[in-house]
Amino acid sequence: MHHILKIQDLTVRFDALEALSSLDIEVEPGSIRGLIGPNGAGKTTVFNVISGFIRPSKGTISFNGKEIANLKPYKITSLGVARTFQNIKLFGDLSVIENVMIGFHLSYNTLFWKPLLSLIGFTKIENEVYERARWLLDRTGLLNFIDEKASSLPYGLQRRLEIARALATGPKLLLLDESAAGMNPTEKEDLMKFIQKLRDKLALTILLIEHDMHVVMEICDRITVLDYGEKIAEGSPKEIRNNQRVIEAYLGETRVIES
Amino acid sequence: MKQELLRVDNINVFYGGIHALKGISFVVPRGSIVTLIGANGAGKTTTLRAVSGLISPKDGEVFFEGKSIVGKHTHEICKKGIIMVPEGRKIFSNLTVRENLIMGAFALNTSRWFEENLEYVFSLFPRLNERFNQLGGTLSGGEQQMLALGRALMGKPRLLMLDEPSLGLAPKITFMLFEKILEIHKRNTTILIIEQNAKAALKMADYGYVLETGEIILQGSGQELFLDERVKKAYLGG
Amino acid sequence: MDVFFQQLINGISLGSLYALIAIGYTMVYGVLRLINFAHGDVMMVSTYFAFYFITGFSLFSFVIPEMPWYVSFPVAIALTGVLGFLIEHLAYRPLRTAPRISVLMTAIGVSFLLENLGLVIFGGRPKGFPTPRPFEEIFYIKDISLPSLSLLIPLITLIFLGATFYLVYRTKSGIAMRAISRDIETPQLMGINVNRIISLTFILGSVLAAAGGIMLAMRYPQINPLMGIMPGIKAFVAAVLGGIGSVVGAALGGLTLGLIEILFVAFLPSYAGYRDAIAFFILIFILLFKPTGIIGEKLPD
Amino acid sequence: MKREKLIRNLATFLSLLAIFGFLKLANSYTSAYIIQILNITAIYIILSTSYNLVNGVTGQFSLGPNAFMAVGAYTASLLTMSPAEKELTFIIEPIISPLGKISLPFLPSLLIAGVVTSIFAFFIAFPVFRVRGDYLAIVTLGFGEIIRVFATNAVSITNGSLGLKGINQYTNLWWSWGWAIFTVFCLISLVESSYGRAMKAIREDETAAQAMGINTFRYKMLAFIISAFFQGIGGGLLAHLLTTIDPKLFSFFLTFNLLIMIVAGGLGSMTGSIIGAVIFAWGFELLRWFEEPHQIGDMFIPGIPGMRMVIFSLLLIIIMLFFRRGITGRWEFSWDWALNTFGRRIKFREIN
Amino acid sequence: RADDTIKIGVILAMTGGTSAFGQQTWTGMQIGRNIRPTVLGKKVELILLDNKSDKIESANAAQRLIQKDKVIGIIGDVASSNSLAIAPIAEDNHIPHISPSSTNPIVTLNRKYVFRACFIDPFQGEVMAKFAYNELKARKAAVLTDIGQDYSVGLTSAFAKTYKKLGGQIVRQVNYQSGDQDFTAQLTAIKETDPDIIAITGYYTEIALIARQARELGIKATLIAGDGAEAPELTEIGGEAVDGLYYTTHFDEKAVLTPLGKKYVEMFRKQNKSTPDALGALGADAYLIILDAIERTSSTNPEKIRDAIEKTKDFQGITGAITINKNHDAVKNVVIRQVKGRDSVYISSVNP
Ligand SMILES: Nc1ncnc2c1ncn2[C@@H]1O[C@H](COP(=O)(O)OP(=O)(O)OP(=O)(O)O)[C@@H](O)[C@H]1O
Ligand SMILES: Nc1ncnc2c1ncn2[C@@H]1O[C@H](COP(=O)(O)OP(=O)(O)OP(=O)(O)O)[C@@H](O)[C@H]1O
Ligand SMILES: [Mg+2]
Ligand SMILES: [Mg+2]
Repeated sequence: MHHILKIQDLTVRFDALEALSSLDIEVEPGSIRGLIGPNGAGKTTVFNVISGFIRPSKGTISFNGKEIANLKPYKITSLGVARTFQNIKLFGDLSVIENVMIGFHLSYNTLFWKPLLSLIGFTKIENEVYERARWLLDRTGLLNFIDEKASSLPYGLQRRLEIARALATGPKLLLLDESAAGMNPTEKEDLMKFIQKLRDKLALTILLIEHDMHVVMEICDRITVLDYGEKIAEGSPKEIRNNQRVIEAYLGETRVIES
Repeated sequence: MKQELLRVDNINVFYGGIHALKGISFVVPRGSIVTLIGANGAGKTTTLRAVSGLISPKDGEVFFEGKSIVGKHTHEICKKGIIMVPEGRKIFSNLTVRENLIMGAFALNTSRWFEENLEYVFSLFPRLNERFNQLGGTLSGGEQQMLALGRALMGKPRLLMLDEPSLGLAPKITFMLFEKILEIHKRNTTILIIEQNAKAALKMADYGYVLETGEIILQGSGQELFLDERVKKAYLGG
Repeated sequence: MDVFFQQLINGISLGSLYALIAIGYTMVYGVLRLINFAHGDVMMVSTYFAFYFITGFSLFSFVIPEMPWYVSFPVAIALTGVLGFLIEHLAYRPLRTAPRISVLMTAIGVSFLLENLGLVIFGGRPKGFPTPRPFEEIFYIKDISLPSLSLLIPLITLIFLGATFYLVYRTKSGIAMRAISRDIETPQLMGINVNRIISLTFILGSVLAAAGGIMLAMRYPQINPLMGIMPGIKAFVAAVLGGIGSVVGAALGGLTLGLIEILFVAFLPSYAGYRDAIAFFILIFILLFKPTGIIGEKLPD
Repeated sequence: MKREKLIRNLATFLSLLAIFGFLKLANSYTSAYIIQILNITAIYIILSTSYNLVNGVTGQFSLGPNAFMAVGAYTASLLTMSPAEKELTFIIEPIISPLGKISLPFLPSLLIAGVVTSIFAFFIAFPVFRVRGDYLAIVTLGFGEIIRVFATNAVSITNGSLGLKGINQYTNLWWSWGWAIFTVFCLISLVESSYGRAMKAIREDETAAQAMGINTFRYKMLAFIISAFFQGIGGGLLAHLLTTIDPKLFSFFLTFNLLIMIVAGGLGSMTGSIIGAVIFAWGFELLRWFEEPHQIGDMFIPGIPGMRMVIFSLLLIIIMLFFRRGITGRWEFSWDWALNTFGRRIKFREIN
Repeated sequence: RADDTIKIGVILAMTGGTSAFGQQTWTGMQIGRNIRPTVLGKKVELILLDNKSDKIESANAAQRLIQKDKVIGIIGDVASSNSLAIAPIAEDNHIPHISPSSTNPIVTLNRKYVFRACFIDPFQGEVMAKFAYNELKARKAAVLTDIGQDYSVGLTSAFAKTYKKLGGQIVRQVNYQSGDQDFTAQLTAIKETDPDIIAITGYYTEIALIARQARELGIKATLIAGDGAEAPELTEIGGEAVDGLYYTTHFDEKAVLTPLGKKYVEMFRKQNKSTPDALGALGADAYLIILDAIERTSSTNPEKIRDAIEKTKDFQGITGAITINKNHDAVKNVVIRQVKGRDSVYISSVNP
């Protein structure tokens, strides 16, 4: 079977600490994959390696059959991998719409002398970028904040803006690092619907890190569980929910609270 | 009625032209757990910032133990025993875990208490002990959140204000956290908590307030709110 | 061989001086992340304080008599501490929540102000600094000359380095200083009086500048209102070379810079005109391999 | 939509015409003193706006424009100076061979100066952009100093500290303002394009910018090179205004002056940079008042030499204390704004 | 009112890097004015503009003095680099311009309206070399040059040329930059060659420190310097280390002193309680040369004043009998003095 993302024998070391130990993950196109595990298990590190911000000590990552393990982050993004950050990284001083317009950078990258030569031509492009950014903001429910400074948005909306911005880069694979954090259950519900719609409409593959089991169990097709940099389980939500190792390491007696 | 520890009286807060809090009033009785819930952007964080003195309200009053604390410096308010765990961790990334914890106890002068409290924090979050000399900035998101909580506990709070403490914590830890919060509460610490996991928060809380676009639209005991249809629909996810 | 040792001693002496000034520089940087362009000028003012106390002066109708160096120097150092406090209070504190570049700009403003007030009040003509007798001694070992200051300066630098290191890494106030450098809001939530800590830092930074300034004035006994500019820049280079924000780094950077300058001129005397460029070449070269200086902390973002 | 654009273009055209008319008048009816300051103003505008591209828009704290200006000024001057003049000037060591014989007209010399400066910027960009933040500041400051020291020591190319003299005074209002308008036009188009947005993204958060698919090195480099080109031109224009240059002119104080213009004007805003440049050019002349003797009633106040700089330093501090983000903040002039602010009356009239 | 005052513009560095020299010159020039406050029955007004030690400001100031203040002549600056920026403007406007002490030959080169009140370096360097070789019998000389000062570069070049021609050997030539404070590396390198004399061609600010460090290192060679050494600060800073240093300069009280010179020394002593310095005396001379010219032509017409300045012959100025030669340099005696204790003693005079 074809895998859009194939991670093999991935190892990441920070000085003495082995954050990831020969990890294998394979993701099918068009699926939603959950990545869970206790704090410090190495989930964000997986994202950092896929998106090129950390170089692996060992191992390979292939995206759509292309090896990306040692490419620069911008290159990986241009191949169709977008991500959000656990500790939000917006362009704080810029407006909400500008944040998203920057996301469209890859698709509207004219030669730089062009705007110099013709103000008229480039205004046309600008209008198009602007309209598409508006459309995205509308979908993510941020239309009312279009001219606000990104840093002045409340926490939950900043997370949404990050997703909108990531979508603007036109990804095939979307990495969401705890995107639902800071949202209340109703808002999470909306987000889940939105993510599912993305997958269906845009044929996106989504890899998401999330600590809210309700969200994870609901929308993920498959779940991978990490602990201390190693994969301790992988399977359907149902399998994971009842996996004894996962309960021990991660879920604890959560189920008691949930019910 | 229980004696009130904190009383917020009709405060208005503006960010430039944005009217973020529109005359908010509420009370936190001594020895209670009070929660604020509301949608993104309702003004929960702003409320806590106003209490801790990080922003000054345009008008209105804040009383702690009957004395007005409006307009006081944040560090003075902190010394009175109001300690806040800020939204988004805000740990000192260039300091080690140890140094972060020392900072948490900055206002206290006894080293005996420091040792004692350190043990307590470690029992709560053993992970911090493992990472004792690692730089805060290189911790994982969840570890940072633990550190932020541990740091606040180091300061021996009388009113502990928590802004989304469960953010980014694994379910097992979250569960434990809530237990610990109850435990801290039993040790005679009053708690004001913002929590997106409204279910858990309302279950714990003696009293709750619901905020919407800068106004309190609903209040009641934790139980009452938990059962309220509107709250269920809007904040508990149907 | 003698020549080499002589040059080594020259280099260590100059390097320690750079180090002493750089420590103060890096300390202020460590707290406010502010490239304090006024540091060299504060140092300049301290030498004038010392000068006027040693030679005596009259202000309005008060006549201050000449004072021995062991009175003048501490008084001058203390006054410089006060100056540092005032500068911080008036020019930097109101900008606590402003962008970093704005504070940098006022630092440039303060630097210009001190220089130009100096030019108006003290005059642009240099003054000979009356080096006290005990510091003028010169020892000779064979053909190698050892001015007592060349020995004293490294010693004083070491003492100040130790004290500063202890303060910054071992005391609560020191940890608070480093905490403040990344985030000015959160430390307040821990009950830290941020303004107090910052004042303390500036006072200490200025005291270090004064100590460095007086050593400089005795070693090169010529003072003028613009004398702070070059040592200021050199201290900045030294601090960056070592890894800005790191106290030990600043000392190492200063020493390296001084040694390289001297050895370069020593081995290629006819290229001595390139001396200042060499300092920067080395700096750029080292930063190419260690982008955060010799022992610079890695900055997580 | 279309009509608005027409109005905007018309407004741009009319204001260009107005500037042209003003310069024409200034040229014939004002004194050489005013013309001198107007020339300086234009050169400062070129320098500050292009410096702002790197420091304000891309957020890279460079302290190296003095190096670029020096390269530009020396290149342009050595190209336009006549061989005879060069021979007379180089009295310590003769000028190296091909340079001594070349002599080109003004425009090609300027363009070559700009290109040479850009090439220089291209090469130093590699070490410069390996480091960040304040490290970058010191590295660029270092290149500025290296160039100055080189100019002092490389006597057979630059005539060392004796400097160059007898450079033709080609710079006049048309050249200086022509280039200033061209520079501002180019930079504004750039900043408002996707390129400008990418640069701003780098300023705000470099990591996030990379995650948006922005090749951060490439854009920093681009900003650096474009900025260097105009700074080279600015240096060349300055040399052909003053008719003499030497290494001291290009000390880091020159950089500080530009920094003051862009920060006090409002870092990141082209409007701010222009305002900063104008204030700086005229302000220093106005401040001379503080050094002149004054007769106020019976009191005679003798002039105190040096007071001007004291007042200037105080003003700088005060501006920064009261306008933390500079005079304009990040505000940018636009016709839309102008029309919204002043246009209401016009619209009203239209309806009537 | 305008008719009974004569306005002379002065451009000097009162702030910035060379402000020490500018301030010294201004002090002397004011004493010169107190000696002769009027000419042709009219009061002379000196309008001082600070140039921040900067070229751009020098040019602005020159335009302003000519256009706004309508001066009939300009004096300034010390630094040749700034004089070079003033000169073309004076030239274009046909206003006489005298630099008090810019010794760079290219300042007056090919200029009709530009003069200087001092001799140029080649003559002084020659005198230094001859004195060193013939009187001091020094055969091995080391030279320290301030590579950042055209004055020093020029003086070194002239000194070395003559010295070598006489048969002397330059055993080591090393450079430094004004503002440096540590010269131990250069001096240690010099010490190795064991020279008879060390020629230091820079300014007193560095000479004093160099002397101190040389003595600390145990260098016993005789020191010799140019007129840049002359200032009371030399002994104040240098202390015992400069004892015995020879330097060439413009005048001495013990040598035949002109009546103006006597008066100047007396007034200077009274006012400043210190020994007169060379820069101040040259400043006063520049002023008096213009006044002398005005008197001789009995006119305030700048053209006529220029012609008269050009014809200055044996004017009994402060620094001696001054004649302006065809290159517009002042031709006058060079005096050699030696530092003894806190003072300097007269050794000899050399006629041009
Ligand atoms: N620094 C700021 N500048 C301008 N507006 C701000 C700023 N901070 C908050 N706001 C505005 O104030 C309102 C309340 O924000 P606040 O952060 O208190 O919300 P919240 O209830 O904590 O939301 P969340 O659950 O997302 O954290 C929002 O509309 C927000 O846009
Ligand atoms: N740059 C670094 N230097 C040293 N250690 C690091 C670095 N980055 C991460 N680590 C460590 O690697 C481990 C894995 O971190 P990671 O951020 O991937 O965790 P995570 O699974 O995302 O956890 P969380 O759910 O809490 O966010 C942690 O223990 C962390 O302390
Ligand atoms: Mg994580
Ligand atoms: Mg919030």
